[in-house]
Amino acid sequence: MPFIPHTDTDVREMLAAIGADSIETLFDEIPAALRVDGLNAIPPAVGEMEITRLMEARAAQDVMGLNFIGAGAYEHHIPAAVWQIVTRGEFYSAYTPYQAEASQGTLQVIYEYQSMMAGLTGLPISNASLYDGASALSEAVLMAVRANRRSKSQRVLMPLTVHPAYRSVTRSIVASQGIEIVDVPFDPVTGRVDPAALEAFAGEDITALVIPQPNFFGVLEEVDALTDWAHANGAQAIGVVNPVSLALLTPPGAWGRQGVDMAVGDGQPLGAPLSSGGPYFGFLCCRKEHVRQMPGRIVGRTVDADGRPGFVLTLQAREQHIRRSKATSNICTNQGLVVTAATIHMALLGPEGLERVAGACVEGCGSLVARLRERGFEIPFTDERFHEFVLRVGVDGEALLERMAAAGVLGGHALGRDYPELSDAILVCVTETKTAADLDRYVAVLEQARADLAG
Amino acid sequence: MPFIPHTDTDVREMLAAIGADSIETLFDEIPAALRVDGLNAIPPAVGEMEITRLMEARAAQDVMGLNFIGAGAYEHHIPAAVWQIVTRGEFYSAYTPYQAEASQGTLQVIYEYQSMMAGLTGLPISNASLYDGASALSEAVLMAVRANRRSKSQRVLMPLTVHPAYRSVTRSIVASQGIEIVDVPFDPVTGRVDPAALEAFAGEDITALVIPQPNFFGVLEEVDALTDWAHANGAQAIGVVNPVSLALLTPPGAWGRQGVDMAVGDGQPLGAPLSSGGPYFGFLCCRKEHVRQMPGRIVGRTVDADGRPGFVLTLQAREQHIRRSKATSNICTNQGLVVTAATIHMALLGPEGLERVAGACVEGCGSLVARLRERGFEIPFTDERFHEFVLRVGVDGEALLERMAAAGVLGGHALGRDYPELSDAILVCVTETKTAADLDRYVAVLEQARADLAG
Amino acid sequence: MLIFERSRPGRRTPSQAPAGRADVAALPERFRRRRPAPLPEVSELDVVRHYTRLSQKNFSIDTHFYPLGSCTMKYNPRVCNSLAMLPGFLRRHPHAPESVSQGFLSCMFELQEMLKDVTGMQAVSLTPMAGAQGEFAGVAMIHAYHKARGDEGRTEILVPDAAHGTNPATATMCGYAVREIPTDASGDVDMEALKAAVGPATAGIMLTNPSTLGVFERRIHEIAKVVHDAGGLLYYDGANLNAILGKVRPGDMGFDVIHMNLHKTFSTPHGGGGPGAGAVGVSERLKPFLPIPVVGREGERYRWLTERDLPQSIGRLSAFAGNAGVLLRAYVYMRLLGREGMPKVADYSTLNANYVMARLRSLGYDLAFPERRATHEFIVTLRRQAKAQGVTAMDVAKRLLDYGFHAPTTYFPLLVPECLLIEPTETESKETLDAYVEAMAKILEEAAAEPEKVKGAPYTQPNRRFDEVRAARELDVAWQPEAG
Amino acid sequence: MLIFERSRPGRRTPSQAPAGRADVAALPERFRRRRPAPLPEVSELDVVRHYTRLSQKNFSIDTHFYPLGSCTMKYNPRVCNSLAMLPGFLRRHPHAPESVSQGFLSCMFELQEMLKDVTGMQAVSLTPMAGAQGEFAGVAMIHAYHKARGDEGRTEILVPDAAHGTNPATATMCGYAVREIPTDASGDVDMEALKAAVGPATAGIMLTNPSTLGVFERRIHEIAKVVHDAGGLLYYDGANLNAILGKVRPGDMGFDVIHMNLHKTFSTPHGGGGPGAGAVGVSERLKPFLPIPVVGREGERYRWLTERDLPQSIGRLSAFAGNAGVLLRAYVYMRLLGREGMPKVADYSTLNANYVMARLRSLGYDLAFPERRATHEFIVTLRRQAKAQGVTAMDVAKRLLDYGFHAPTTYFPLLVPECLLIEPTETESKETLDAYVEAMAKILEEAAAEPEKVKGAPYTQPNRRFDEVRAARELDVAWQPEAG
Repeated sequence: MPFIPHTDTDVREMLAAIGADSIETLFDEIPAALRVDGLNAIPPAVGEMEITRLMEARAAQDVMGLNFIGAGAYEHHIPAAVWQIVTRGEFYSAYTPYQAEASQGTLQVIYEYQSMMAGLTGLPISNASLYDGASALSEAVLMAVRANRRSKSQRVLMPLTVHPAYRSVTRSIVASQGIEIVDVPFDPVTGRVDPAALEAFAGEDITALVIPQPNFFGVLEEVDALTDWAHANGAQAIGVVNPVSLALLTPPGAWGRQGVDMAVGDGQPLGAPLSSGGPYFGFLCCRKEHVRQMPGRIVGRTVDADGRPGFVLTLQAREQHIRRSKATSNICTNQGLVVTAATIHMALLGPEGLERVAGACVEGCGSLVARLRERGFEIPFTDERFHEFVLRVGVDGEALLERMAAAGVLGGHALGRDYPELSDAILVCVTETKTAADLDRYVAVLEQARADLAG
Repeated sequence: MPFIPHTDTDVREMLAAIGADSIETLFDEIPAALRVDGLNAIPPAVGEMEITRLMEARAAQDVMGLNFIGAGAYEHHIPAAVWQIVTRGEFYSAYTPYQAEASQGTLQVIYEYQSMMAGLTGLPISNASLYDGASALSEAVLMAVRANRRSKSQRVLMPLTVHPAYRSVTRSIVASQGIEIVDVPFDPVTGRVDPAALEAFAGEDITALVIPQPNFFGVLEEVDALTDWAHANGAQAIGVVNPVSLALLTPPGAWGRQGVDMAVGDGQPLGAPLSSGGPYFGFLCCRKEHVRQMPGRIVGRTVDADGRPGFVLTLQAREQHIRRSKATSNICTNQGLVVTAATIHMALLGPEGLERVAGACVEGCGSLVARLRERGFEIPFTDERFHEFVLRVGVDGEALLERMAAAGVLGGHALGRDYPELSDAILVCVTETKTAADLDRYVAVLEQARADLAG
Repeated sequence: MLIFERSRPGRRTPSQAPAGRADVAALPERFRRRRPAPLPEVSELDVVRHYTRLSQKNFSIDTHFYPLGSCTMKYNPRVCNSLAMLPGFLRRHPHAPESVSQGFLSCMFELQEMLKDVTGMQAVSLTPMAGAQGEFAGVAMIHAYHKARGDEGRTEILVPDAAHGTNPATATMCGYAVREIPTDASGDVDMEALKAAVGPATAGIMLTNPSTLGVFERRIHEIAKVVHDAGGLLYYDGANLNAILGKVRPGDMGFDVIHMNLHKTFSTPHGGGGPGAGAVGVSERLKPFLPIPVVGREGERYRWLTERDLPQSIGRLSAFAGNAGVLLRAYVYMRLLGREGMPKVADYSTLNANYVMARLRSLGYDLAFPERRATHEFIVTLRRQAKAQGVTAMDVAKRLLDYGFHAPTTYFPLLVPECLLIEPTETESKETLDAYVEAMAKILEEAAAEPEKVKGAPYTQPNRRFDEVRAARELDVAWQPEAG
Repeated sequence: MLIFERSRPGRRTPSQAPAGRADVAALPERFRRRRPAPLPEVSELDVVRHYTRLSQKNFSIDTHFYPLGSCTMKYNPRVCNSLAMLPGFLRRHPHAPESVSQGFLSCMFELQEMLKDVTGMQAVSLTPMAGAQGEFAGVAMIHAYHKARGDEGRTEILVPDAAHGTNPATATMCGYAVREIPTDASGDVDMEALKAAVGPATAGIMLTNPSTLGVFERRIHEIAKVVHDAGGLLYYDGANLNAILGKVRPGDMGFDVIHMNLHKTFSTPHGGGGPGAGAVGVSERLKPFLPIPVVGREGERYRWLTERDLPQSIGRLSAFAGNAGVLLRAYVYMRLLGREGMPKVADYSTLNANYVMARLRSLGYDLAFPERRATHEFIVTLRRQAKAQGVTAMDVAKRLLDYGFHAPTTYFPLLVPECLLIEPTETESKETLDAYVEAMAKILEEAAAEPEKVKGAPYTQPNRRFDEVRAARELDVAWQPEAG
């Protein structure tokens, strides 16, 4: 009985206090017919030593090579201090800070997190985080529908340059609520939202426009124009951003003449390891007037009975505990621990550190593009990008990547499934973690793999 | 300037407060001729990301195979909780508890450690730890010389069944103090201290006898007889023990008619990883009457001004801060962090858990011996042992081990350097970490390696 | 003090960022931020010290007894953390080819199998990232099921009034109208009301069993029959699964779909509010609708099942595959407990709850359901004390902090006035429970003798009671550079 | 509460030990323990909670400013910990063949090279496990050197009276008589006394520079000449190396042998009292005597050098190769600082010390050496306050705890009455130093206005001042099962 402290004496004394003969008696309200016999698919208990050996063997199976995959999850250096502090029991094993007086650690961290995200996005309000970037986008769409009272259509324009999984999650989540998600194609030359296609919607009742920056192809969108277009057409503007890029790029709160209404994204690049896809966290920031439409937890600063400042969960009247079926969302957790990591990560890097990281990404990416062009590879779309690019490889993307993986290089993400017209292309990411030698190796392994496939 | 927080403004303001023009001015008392130009052998600074990549690559070079080496450092399961707690900043980055009121965490841990070691060894007094088992033996020898006032000879009997490195360290440390370390041979049949050889010293002025249990060959010595012999001959008895074995074996405090005077050993098996040989810790326990001869720190329980119990460093009058050249030893550190690990480790395992570990070692070792006997290998010495045994391999031990290592099995420790007569033998250790399949693999790799060498 | 207030212009942590400033001339000016982001400028020691000290201001399982009802605050084994953070797992990109992902995928597959077994369901998807997302997935599958059958007239979800607030919120998100079912005096669902409510509009019912009232719904079989007969499906909210783990299975009770809170029952950390994991299990008929991705096995090889394999899936709920690191922790925990350990969780969590209940009752505390067994939790009501001395459930909760115990859940479920929902969990020892009961005894005495003392609590925490109204009214949710 | 007091017979942590009881019938009864070892019987949660809460009772660098003179309590970079604990290093058996040890050995070799460079010595051995063992190694090498030359009449080691207590203790352990050399009024070694003391009996001198008085020994070159001329060698105690790192090198000052406290200068953790590491460096003539093992390089391959390679070695000081894990941490730290970072350590630790010294002086605190520069530390003396108000250095130290600062070193060096030896280190910010100065200002006011308050401190810690006499007299150094 791992983790159960009871001795036989304890059990005897406790049953006596209860006035029951056996533990089994305590289950006497459960109909006997329902009782389960045994669990056959669950293996017998193993000790910590055995499970450690097993998991180490499994983890060793998955040791990756040099990684150039991005596509929504980015490899960055994470300072050692981050997770050593995050996994302290006081953060790791605490619950949601319902008793504020006994949870000032968690609450202040979230307040600081909200402040940092507000600073990065240039918007005054941040919630305490959502599940991930994709679900944050879904919630932002729902929020836009609630917030844009003048729009009746519940039509949301979704460029195809938004991460395919984000689009797909948004559809799953808003599906039953009568919201229409309308694709907006991209310009095959620039890789940006096609301005003409967008202009076709001008004058229609549009609830919101989603604006990715950088977009899924790594390309920088003309966000000022897109934001102004949305507002000119009575639509809310929802920015989808990479938080590391914001150290260098215009914050969505400053796009166009008045900035976006909401900005969302995945916080993973801020201190969360790749970890097979999670846990990450979604951030959601907005203008002040939308705060009461915001889903999820929010921490506010206030004072206590002695007038000393401190932090509490606030605006809980929006939440499902109280509003039940009228809540802004059913969400009640945030990704607290990962947010703690992000807060510590941002504090460690500071504005200049984060800007250097972003800059190294831009430079490294440009550097690989240049190497590949030199070797005759075709890189479609504009060169105005952050740290990812689409690379035409002339052969099937998935097959090429399998070959490269066998040579110890994870060469990128195949685009064929989501963009059939790009099935001979891959999406390649370069972050600050890659050295010049890594880039050289990339080119060598890529050329060899392509030659093998061609030959 | 990693880890230096000063901004230019800070420096300006601080220099102004000091009344100095520049930081350089603050060094004006150092003769200019002595000033160094530059450090050429130290590489330029690297970032955390770069050093992480470098160290990971180096650590990956050293990934060991299945380990059957013991010889003083033993592979055991260490509960994950141990080092996650030990590396909490409050333990990790604290100093020696000189301000007791602000160091009750460290002090109570050490008190608990002392209590556990006293319990394991069956002796009432433990210090707060020494550097390692070998240096603990050296200190025990010095202590015996101080404590045994009736003996004038300063002759200490040291069986050749004591770990060779412990013997060698003891010689290094006591060399300049006129203490004579006298070898006692072992019986080539049993692998134990040769009773006849020992008896030859009967009646002489012997200051102390060192008694290993288990001895370096893994063999159990006749500790009751040896302890009684020492006392009968006016010598102090110093036990050298493996702490894990003590969960199962008679504690040195109960050897013979009156128990040993001191017991020492290496605490590594209690929660310290192999870690290339350190940091481990040495423990030193003794009878009450010897406490003022004890080197190293000791924590005592007392009360504070309000009568509340708490812990302080005590008996500091023995130490070098105060006694200077008359101190019991020059030692002023203990291995606090590793002791913290050991304390948590012992608390987690408890008496039954530690006994199960020791039992699994005994059983596993016997099991491998049986397998090897079946395959015709010669295992010299008595079968009364703990978890190590000497194996005759019929070829050069070092060469064989190199072969086995290449096949992913670290097959043991070659004995030829320390025992030329055993140059075709190796010392093999089996702990609870080895499964039946591991033992089978051992036999297979051993036989193949031997065949390769022979063929 | 905020980290921003420790900031000084120009302070840096040079080891943590690339050494030089990169050449970003390629980046056109029109995309560039004009002022640096207003992040704090601090040293590495500043950061370590600031957050280490902040952490010490938290209660947590690792430091305190935390009997928060409905939250299952049990010990989070440390090994689950270290194994989930092995480099092979931590560095695995979610899009890494399956050829270099077999270790991770095998764990996920086996976790699915174990969860199926322990819940009695036929298939499991691990992708929901929290209980509420699991609920969403469950109700969305019910929706998809009816739709696939062309059974379009079902517009209502029945929800007992004792349910978690997420249940009705979820039903709404899925486009359903919510119909509340009352609870009878003994804490079970009011069967007559249920029978009156079901009908052709019934898409399903959402039920927690044991319910949030801390009691087992005894007529669950009858409820299942009533709802199924009306063509509705049964949704099981797994919040209280800990109480019955390995003893009764939702699948055997007749549920069609269930979400599990792995961060409760399977002891992944709560992390100050997340991340959790809300895996869903389904009966045979809902299998085609499971959210993707799911891990499948073909021979010795594991692979992701996606829209190609499950074309009727309700779709994707996260950008990748859910909270993978949390799932790994749950996997390790389940393997450590093993098949024999599962029912022990229910046994001892139930024993602990009934013990504390018996002792509090004998101290004079009023129970919400004095005639019922406690499950893994139970409810105390302070209605009498609130009337007599003005000492509320909140006051008792705050005073407990002074005695070194986290408060139970307060004011939930909404049905019971001035309630404390107390869940001790199976990992707490009798000594801890006794100490807790002793504190409750003292507070009861204080409430009678010096009620103002209780009403003014806490006194020993970093802060006294907060002005929550001001927090909501004078909203301050982000530090302002100007104000700093 | 002690962990033993939480123990209950039969309580266990089943995940942590082998599942079954082994068959140990092969083990004869005469070797077997009769009663189980009196270790605590507790659950895993008990352990985690007990030690987590205990840890919170400590001051530490990660939580507090810790200006403990002579101890160099600077920030211990977290990355040094995680990289030293990489599985490849952690699991490496010390006797692993060199073929599977090249990663570790290359780090050790490079660490030796870096330490040579930064100290100006010709060879380094990393094996001593603490400063005191490094001292021992150093003096033992001096002993071996004279002996190897047949220069047997040298029986004395000179030690300035300001030296660390370990210096004379070490000299004694190595069989030498200790001869104390007085300090002059300005804090330097009294040259006349030194000249009078040296002679044919002089084996060497042990010196710390900067000295424990917080000042740089200005006539070090002359001292070296006097001792060398007399045939003695110079031993450098590296306790204060942080003050001059990369600015002046002991080798260039004329020292023959030096120990370094890697846990001070190179920021490996102090760990509540250890483990440390006390590497030794030597000049050319002492090379043959270095303690073994040392790491050597042959081409691209690293290997251990042992008695075969160094037959004149003073021998082995540890069973294996010293505190390897500590050495790895120091290696990482040195690489992070790099060649340009070394002198910055001296620059900013000196700046911080001089700043605090200037500010305390202006508050009215008396300096031990008001005419001297502070090095990385300096001495305040409370002699005046002790006489006037009865407020001692100990009182100020305890009162500082109430203000959230660890106390400086007290009553060391013994030469200065009522002294506080204050070492702020380079990793503390001006804001922290200012807050510390402010606390010192308040204490000075309190000492004048309400001295009893200062004498009664601390008030905010888990305990008030302890009865140390009772601790030594009624010795209680281990929990007794009977008493539990």
